[in-house]
Amino acid sequence: MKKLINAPEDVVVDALQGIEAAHPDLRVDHAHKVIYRGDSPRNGKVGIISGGGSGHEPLHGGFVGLGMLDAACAGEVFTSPVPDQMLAATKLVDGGAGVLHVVKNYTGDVMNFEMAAELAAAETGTQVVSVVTDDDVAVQDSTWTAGRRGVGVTVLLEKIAGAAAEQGRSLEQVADVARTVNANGRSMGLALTSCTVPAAGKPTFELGDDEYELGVGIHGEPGRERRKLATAKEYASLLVEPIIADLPYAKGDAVVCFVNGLGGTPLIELYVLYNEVAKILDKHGVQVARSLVGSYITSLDMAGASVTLLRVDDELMSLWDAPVRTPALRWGI
Amino acid sequence: MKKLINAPEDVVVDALQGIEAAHPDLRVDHAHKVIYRGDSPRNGKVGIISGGGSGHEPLHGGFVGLGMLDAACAGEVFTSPVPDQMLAATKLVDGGAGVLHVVKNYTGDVMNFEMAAELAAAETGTQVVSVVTDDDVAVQDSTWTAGRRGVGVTVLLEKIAGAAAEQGRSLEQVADVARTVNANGRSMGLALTSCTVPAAGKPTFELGDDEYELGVGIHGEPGRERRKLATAKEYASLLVEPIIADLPYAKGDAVVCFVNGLGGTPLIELYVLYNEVAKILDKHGVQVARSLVGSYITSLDMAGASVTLLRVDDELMSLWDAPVRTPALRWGI
Amino acid sequence: MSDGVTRTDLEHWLQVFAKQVEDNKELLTELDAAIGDADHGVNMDRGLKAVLVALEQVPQATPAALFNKVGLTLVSTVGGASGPLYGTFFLRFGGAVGDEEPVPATQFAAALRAGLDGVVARGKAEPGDKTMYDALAPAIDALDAGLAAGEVWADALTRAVDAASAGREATIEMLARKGRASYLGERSIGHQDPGATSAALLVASANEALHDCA
Amino acid sequence: MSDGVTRTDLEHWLQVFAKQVEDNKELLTELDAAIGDADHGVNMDRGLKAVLVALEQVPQATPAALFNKVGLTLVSTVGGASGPLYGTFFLRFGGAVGDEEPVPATQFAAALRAGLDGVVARGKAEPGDKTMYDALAPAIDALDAGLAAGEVWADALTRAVDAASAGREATIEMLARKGRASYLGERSIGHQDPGATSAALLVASANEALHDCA
Ligand SMILES: Nc1ncnc2c1ncn2[C@@H]1O[C@H](COP(=O)(O)OP(=O)(O)O)[C@@H](O)[C@H]1O
Ligand SMILES: Nc1ncnc2c1ncn2[C@@H]1O[C@H](COP(=O)(O)OP(=O)(O)O)[C@@H](O)[C@H]1O
Ligand SMILES: [Mg+2]
Ligand SMILES: [Mg+2]
Ligand SMILES: [Mg+2]
Ligand SMILES: [Mg+2]
Repeated sequence: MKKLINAPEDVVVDALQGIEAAHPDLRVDHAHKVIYRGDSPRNGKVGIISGGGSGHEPLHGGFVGLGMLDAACAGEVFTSPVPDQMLAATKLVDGGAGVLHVVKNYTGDVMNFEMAAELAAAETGTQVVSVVTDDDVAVQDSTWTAGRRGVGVTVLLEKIAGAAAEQGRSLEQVADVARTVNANGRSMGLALTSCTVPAAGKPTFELGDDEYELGVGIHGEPGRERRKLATAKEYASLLVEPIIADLPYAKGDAVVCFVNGLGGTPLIELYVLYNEVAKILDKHGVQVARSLVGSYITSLDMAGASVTLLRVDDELMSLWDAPVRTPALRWGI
Repeated sequence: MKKLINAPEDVVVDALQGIEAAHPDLRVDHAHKVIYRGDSPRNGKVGIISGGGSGHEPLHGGFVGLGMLDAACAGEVFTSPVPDQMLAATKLVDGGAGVLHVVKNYTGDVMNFEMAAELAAAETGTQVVSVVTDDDVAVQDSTWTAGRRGVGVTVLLEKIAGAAAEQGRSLEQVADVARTVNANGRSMGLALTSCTVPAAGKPTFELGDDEYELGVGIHGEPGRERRKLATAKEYASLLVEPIIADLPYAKGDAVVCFVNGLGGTPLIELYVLYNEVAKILDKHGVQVARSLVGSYITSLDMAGASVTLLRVDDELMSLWDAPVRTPALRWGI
Repeated sequence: MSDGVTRTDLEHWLQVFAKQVEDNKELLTELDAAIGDADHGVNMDRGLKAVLVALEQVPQATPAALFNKVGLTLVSTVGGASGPLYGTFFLRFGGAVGDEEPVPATQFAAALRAGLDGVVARGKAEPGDKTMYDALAPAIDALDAGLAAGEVWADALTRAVDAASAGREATIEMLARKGRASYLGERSIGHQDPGATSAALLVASANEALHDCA
Repeated sequence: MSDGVTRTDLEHWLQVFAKQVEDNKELLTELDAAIGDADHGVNMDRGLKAVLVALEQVPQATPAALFNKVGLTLVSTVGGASGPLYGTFFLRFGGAVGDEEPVPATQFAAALRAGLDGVVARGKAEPGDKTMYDALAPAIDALDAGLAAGEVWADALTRAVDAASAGREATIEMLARKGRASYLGERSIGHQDPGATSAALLVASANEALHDCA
């Protein structure tokens, strides 16, 4: 296993120290593995926290800062954080206006955040609302199963809800914005290679030299199907068409188009893919209002990419454009 | 070869289209493969262009924008662009105050930029000054050889010189700032895996499962030596100590500390490495004034990282902090 | 043969479970790699190592307090899906096991049932969803049935182990409808569920540690 | 046997060179992978393909104009180190070859020498630096020596080919002091220089195309 780490069991602890050292605006509660804004809590502002397994950086810690998250809880690699962490984060950012929990839809995350919310209600009486993201169209949507995974939309939601909270909106309003984002966003990804979980020491799944996995999850969960390698044009089509058909996105819709690298794929390839994605959207008459190209929600060293579309109106767009100052997303300030 | 591309020969063309589609502030001269600011030329402002082989994204195209580069020339993958490209870029950004060429020290880049400057002088009379970056301490410095490679410092130089130009300084002043940055910056990198050049279709070099290459170049040029895999702590030491000894950086020096991923290494590992780098600097009494952690000068899909230190005074630091708005670096605006 | 499960026995059960999880860490992780995210072994091992440490901190605890501590420790250290589920299992087990020791066989069985109900309350699993439930539930059913039929404790426990193993094996052919494996749909068929595998270890370690207790 | 190199011969030379580079594209790239950045074959092939296209655009050009076009084309399409170097080689060659055809043998040789001087002016290579110079220079020396000694053109050309090959082989043991391979220091020893290899092809293709020309 080739990684710039000390020991598998220290990866998260070491990375948190690195984040703290690199970003003076942020603080880290090492006991609880919580990254939070140095100016927390902000009086009267709705706090927004998120969290999940590590290995998806910059998600979530890299999105802590003005106009986005107030705190992020880092679980072990690919393992949901535990309720104590979310409870600690909730307390740290509680400015009296309530706290929004942004939860990606995985059984573990949902249950751990749920327990944290129960604890927060019991211990401090903090008002907590949870919004769950479940945007991955690779997974069949069904109330009989765990439902769709939360992936790329999470990034966009954290930005947009963060802007709403920064404007001083109420917890219910911020949660509404967050739900609107989730309802209007869809994603799908593919993997050219597996990732390697440090503690496992070897690739999570085997993939032939001439194969890729379509519809992969950000934890290396197998996807819809395994196929023979193709071109960026074909990859784009296999990702975008199901997304468009799912919501569905219609001619004239304005979207944020987010082409995301999974950790081991360099930017030049993301631009090649973005180009193909943009052509398909153009063909459908879907208008790209804003774009984001880069590795923002990753799966360790996995090579591959995902596409996320978010339908936006003027309101969402102005929240998207609002100032943000975090390690991974920054503009307007 | 697993890449999100259409065909090896189309990578650069396709990526340029993607960049153009994703970034409305930028324009692309496709015939010359030049990315430039939509508001070029800026009257009375010194133009700054750079360029080099593709495969190092976001360098250089991702650094085009307010407060940084005016234009970037994209060569074929790992191959210096040709003089026609730099000539075209020079003309596009010439606002009457002269044009700075930022050149990484590789024989091909130096010669092609040299020919471009000759052509610019002959054809348009534009005043061109070239500044060459040569910060890679992995290479022995000698006037008998091609000299040191230009690597990480190039990113910092483009930011800082870009700020100086944005302030309206003269060509000589901007070039002076650029030379100061190069003189005060040093870098070194290591590769855990080779990169794969699309046209070659297979890894540039072979590396055992238990080996890494210390002192590697950003084109997969072999480094100082091949060693057995170690820990992030040891990697940090093997990168930072030679850098510190080389300038040398002294107790009390303030630096920009830049930990850079080579394309296939995810952010979590860069933070682990940053943490170890910061500890070593602390031990030496070198003070981190600013930090930058991410993949900014890459080598296609190579796994690995480089460390760059730049000694800064108040002047350089305020130029570093000045507003910048490019696809890959943005703050203050 | 004694007349109930003592505190020492209960601790022994947890120690054996911790050991079995440690020994099967790779297996659990590999099963999870196939239909999940390759962390179940690591998760459980981390949690049970923390439980062993926690046990030393509460030398005087009653059975109820002991399992409350175990549950909280698992909730606080495992994470993922299995953390809240096993955590809730032991919290509810502790709530039902009482403060007295030794714990009579029937009360021990009732505590297991309470734990299982907790798992269902937390995770909403139904029979055949291909989860830890599918190993735990048949085992507890078997134990209850055995005790109800007047079998001796050791025999009833052995039945429970067999039922857990059979339940674990049965997950192979199931189509996952809960947890991460559910994303796979049809492709989850043919793989043994990691949580059912660790749950079978929990039952097997009860048998190993408590066989001669009650 | 004719009395000089015609325009058709000159074009033929470039065509043969383009063909040889195409045939050796992988070899050149592999040599460059070992001590450089794995693009020399691709670079040269791209450039020479462009040259073939360019040739068709200047059907009436004099030898001087022809090679000026070739040089500019290489400068504009190859990039890297070899682009300016081969480009300058042909630009200078064109500057010395004159407007008349057929080109007499001695003038052809003088043009090669001018090209070589251009390579040195541009790249500052010295003998033994492990570059294209180390194949080109011995070849041109040999050609000059042969012609000076009164050898027939074909024999002098054959000598040049042998000298280029020997020069190319000699680069194996050299320590690189120019170009990308210089970063390797001692570790560059033992590897054949890609640029010297393509330069030997240039000489070999001259022999193949022009053997019976002058
Ligand atoms: N809703 C649920 N109810 C009961 N058990 C579940 C549920 N979801 C998942 N599980 C169990 O959890 C196991 C996976 O645990 P683990 O790998 O530790 O968590 P994660 O899936 O979060 O990585 C599955 O094999 C399954 O037995
Ligand atoms: N300064 C120089 N003078 C002469 N030849 C050189 C010089 N530098 C490099 N070369 C030649 O160029 C070759 C490499 O060309 P190429 O791979 O196309 O360019 P790059 O090194 O820019 O990738 C080397 O093998 C060497 O023969
Ligand atoms: Mg997990
Ligand atoms: Mg090159
Ligand atoms: Mg798991
Ligand atoms: Mg090369």
